[in-house]
Amino acid sequence: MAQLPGLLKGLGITFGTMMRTFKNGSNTVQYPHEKEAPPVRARGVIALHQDNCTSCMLCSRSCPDWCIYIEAHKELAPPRREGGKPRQVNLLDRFDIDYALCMYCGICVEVCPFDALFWSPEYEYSEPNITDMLHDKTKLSEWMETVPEAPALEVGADKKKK
Amino acid sequence: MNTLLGVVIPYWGQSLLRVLGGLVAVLLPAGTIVYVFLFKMMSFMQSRLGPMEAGPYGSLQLVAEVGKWLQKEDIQPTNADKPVFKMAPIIVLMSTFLLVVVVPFGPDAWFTNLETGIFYALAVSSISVLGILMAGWSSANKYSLLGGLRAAGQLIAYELPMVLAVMGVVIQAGTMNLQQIVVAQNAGSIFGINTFGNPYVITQFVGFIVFMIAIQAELTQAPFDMPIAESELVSGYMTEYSGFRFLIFFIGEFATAGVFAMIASTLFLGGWGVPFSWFGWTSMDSVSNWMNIVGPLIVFTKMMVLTFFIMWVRFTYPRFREDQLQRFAWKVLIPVSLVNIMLTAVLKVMF
Amino acid sequence: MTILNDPVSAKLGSRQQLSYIASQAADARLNVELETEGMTLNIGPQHPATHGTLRIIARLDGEQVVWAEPSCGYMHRGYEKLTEVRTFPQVTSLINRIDWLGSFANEVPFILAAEKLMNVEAPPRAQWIRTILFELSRIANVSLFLGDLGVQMGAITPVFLAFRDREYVLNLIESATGGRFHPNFDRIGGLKDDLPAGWIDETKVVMKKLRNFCDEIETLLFGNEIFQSRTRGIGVIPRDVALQYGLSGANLRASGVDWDLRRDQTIPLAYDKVDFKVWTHPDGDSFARCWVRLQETREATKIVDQLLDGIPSGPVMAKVPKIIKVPEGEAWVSTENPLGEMGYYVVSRGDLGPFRVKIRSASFNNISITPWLLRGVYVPDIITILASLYFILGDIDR
Amino acid sequence: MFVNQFLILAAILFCIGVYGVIARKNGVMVLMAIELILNAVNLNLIAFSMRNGSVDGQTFALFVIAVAAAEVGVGLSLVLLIYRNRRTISLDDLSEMKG
Amino acid sequence: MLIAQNIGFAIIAAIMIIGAIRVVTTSNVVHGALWLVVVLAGAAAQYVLLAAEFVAVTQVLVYIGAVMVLFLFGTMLTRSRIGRDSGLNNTYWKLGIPVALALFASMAIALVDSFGSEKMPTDGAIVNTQQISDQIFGPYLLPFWALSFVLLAAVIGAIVLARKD
Repeated sequence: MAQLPGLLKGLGITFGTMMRTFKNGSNTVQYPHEKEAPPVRARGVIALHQDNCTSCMLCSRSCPDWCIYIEAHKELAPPRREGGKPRQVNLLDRFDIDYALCMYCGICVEVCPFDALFWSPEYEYSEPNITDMLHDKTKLSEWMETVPEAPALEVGADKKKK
Repeated sequence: MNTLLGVVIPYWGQSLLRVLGGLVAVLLPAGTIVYVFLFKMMSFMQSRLGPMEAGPYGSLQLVAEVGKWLQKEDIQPTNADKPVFKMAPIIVLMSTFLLVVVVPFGPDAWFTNLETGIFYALAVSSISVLGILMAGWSSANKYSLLGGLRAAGQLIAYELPMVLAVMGVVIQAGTMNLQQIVVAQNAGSIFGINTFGNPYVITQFVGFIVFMIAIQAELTQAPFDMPIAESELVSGYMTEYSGFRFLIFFIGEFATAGVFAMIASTLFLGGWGVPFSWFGWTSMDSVSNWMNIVGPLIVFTKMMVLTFFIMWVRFTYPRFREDQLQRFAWKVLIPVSLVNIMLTAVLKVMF
Repeated sequence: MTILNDPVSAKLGSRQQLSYIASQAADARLNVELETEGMTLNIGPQHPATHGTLRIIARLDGEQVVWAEPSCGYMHRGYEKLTEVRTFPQVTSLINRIDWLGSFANEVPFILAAEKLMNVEAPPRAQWIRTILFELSRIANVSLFLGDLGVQMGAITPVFLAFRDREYVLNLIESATGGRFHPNFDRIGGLKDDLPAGWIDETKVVMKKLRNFCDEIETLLFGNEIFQSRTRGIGVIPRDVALQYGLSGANLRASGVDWDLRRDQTIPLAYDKVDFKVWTHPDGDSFARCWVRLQETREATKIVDQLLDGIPSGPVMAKVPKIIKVPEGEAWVSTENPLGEMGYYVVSRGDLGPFRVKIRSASFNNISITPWLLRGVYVPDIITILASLYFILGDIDR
Repeated sequence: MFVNQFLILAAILFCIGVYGVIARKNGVMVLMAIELILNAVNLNLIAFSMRNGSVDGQTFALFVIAVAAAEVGVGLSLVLLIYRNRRTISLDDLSEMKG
Repeated sequence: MLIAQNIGFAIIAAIMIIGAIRVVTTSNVVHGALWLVVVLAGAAAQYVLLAAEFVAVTQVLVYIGAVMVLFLFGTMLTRSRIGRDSGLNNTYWKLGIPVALALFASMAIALVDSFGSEKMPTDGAIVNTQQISDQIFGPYLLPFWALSFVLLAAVIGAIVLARKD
């Protein structure tokens, strides 16, 4: 084998790959028909858990390219306990993420102090029109269904988190 | 070719058959090569599947591609020399059509049976150089001009080893007529063993290798694809072409590959014939009529085998540099084929 | 003197004027020595050989280059300026995009510089994982180079093999960090998260595949006589020239300079815990550069394997305040990135973000040698030399 | 087919070639006109070969083709040399007898 | 069949004459070369009409495949521009017309006078390639050798002339 000229060995490599593809199938998937599952941590789309959001604007401010738009107003809500004072809550009017601008850095998810934002590995939401890439709060809430459980950690990891 | 399978065909019918046959003989190999090798084999060698959507296993992809190219705008650069620019692809494709004319497909299935068949083939194959030079010059693009000049230098340089490689076959067969070369191979014998006839790939192995290398270069396939090197010259002389004219270049490239492979199979692998001893034939006249139907299939099969090697090499190797290519032609291929001719001539005289 | 009084050159700015004068001088030399008319060929800004928008102005005589100059800046995104209006966590997400193929490796020196300013050190487990991801991004980067090398020379298959096996590495990076290309995983004081379960075993399998890929590429490309004839003796950079032009990384080591920041400096990464060989090659030609990179990819898989075996347990994040304010000061940290030495000079005024960041990226310095290197070569060799120098456009035009 | 139809065609080509040699200044164009003349001669040779039923005409035509190829090779290299030295291939500018 | 041949001759001859005139009148060198290709191809076709198959193929191989490619190569190397090129003609180019016409008139008179309406033999022996080779390697061996030396000298001369040093 070592004496063979490199030209012939190279031909062997391509032929071998061809035979392997014949036998074991290709390394690619035929996308619309079969799909590869992205890893659990994959940053596909940001899901919004509306109830947790206090419209504190931290995410909006920490976004490196300012693609999160939040508008809210204050309202009095019935007290939690019987006879308590009515609570003042922030009600979200608008929570938009412009995915045409988003660069999927994940800083917003990380800074959110109330666990209102989550990553979902969903990736099939491209639109022919760039203005449709602006997801409003109902659409962002719909993504919540696709948010997976956080994966178990590798051996030796520090268990306590946050 | 007045009668085909016992049916008398009038002159106009013969002409029509010839034109249709020529179209089939050029376009069918081109389409098959593109689908089987360019789409599928290349993909498998790169561990992917290639086109799968259009038709079963992507078999109609070719139709889609042709449709796409036909729809595209036919862009002509402002500074281009328009008539020359338009003529160039046609001349390249014309060379292919002129080339297929001499390939025999069966005892009676041929377009013309020229006495100087292989000489004619070598002559018309050089016409495509003109088309390429025209394309390179008229595009008003430096990359195109460089590509055209490279192509011309390369094609001229590799025509010589090709001619010299063919010479060995011509000496051994004693004729330039392709039909007779086929008969000589299938009716012949090697050292008295006539089970396999005498395909010249065995006795002219050096010539066969030189011829295959030379047609690889004539077709500007890797590792000799400097004229259209996409990473250097951005497809060279084809840079400015789009739409239908690019399609013609594209068809020309693969059709020429097929036709050259047919010629190579005729010269070295016995062409349309099977060894005559299998069926007890002795000469051209005793060949059965059904070879006219089976013959084209045999040529086609041999053509596919040879194009497989051409494409396999194309998908595997990186390309030479221009001066290395010239050095390879002049210092390796031409001396080797000259020695081959000398040996063949000496052996021919001895035996 | 006629050149300096040329009316055309007078209208141009000083920098263009210089290159105009140089090109005129080249013309004059060309006409005197070779007695033929030259031709200016612009390779790029849109050209497959420059993998991005780099423009190489080459004056040719026939197919021989008489004078060549890279003209960069077509993709300049102003990262140094952008960092001045971002906070430290935001900066990491930006500098991912400098060398987009080995993006995790971009974050490390910046974070290390910030940590140096803050006097924080990441816990050992974080350092090990950082090193593993660093080497993984090196593999992801260089394996693409190995495939792309073939494409630049006309072989179309290696690049698909490279993409096939690089995919495994990218999947690993994605499953650990969440981002395939732009991990944004490094934080001041450690890492964003720990590795997911099963990652180590998976990585070991992938490293085996990658070594197999290296063998394949070695047979398919490096053993190929055509490839060798295209690269051996082409674009030779002698040792002293390489040092003078400030080359770094594999380009420098291929010229015989045994210099690797992974080994030669003490930074809080786990390189001192593993045993690896720094590959050098005495030739300094294109083949040497490619060969050194191939060996480095192999070596990187071995480094990853060793690190995976000895990964310590513990937290991945040191104790740092939630809102990071980096104290006043200046720090310079550079690491051995896939492309060469990449360093950040961070100046902080005690704000949320840096006051000034100077980025020393490897490619920008590496292509500075092209005018010297390309003189006298043939047009096809420009391509092989550029491919073997290996630059990423984002790394040149930051 | 008359014999004359070929001969007169050859004569027309010959005369066009002569006109080209006289009228053209560009060296390459003059070479092309000479090619026209040579082809006219070849056509005559072949026509006579057929008329006389002998092979000699064709043999000579082959010789002429070979010589023409040699002539073009030398002629074009001359033109290239002149172009390289003088930046022009106009034959009128070459009247001076020193290099 | 003879009618077909005559029609073929007429068409090809017309194309050849137009092509030849364009060669000497066009204002672009590359166009001139391409028109010359048309004339040469027409000549090859005429050879086929005259039953000289081998010469026709040689014409295509040598002239179109080699000589014209050389011409185009040379003109492209001397950077001929796309578009009209001034200064291709001499100042006294008009002188060529009467000269050519006079030459043609004298030749035509001589030809008509000597051959009149003589016809080509229709049953003449078809010359095959073997006969040509027998001629070349038989009685014409010495000219063939001389020609080989001419070609060799031309090759060496061309190389000597084109070399830079």
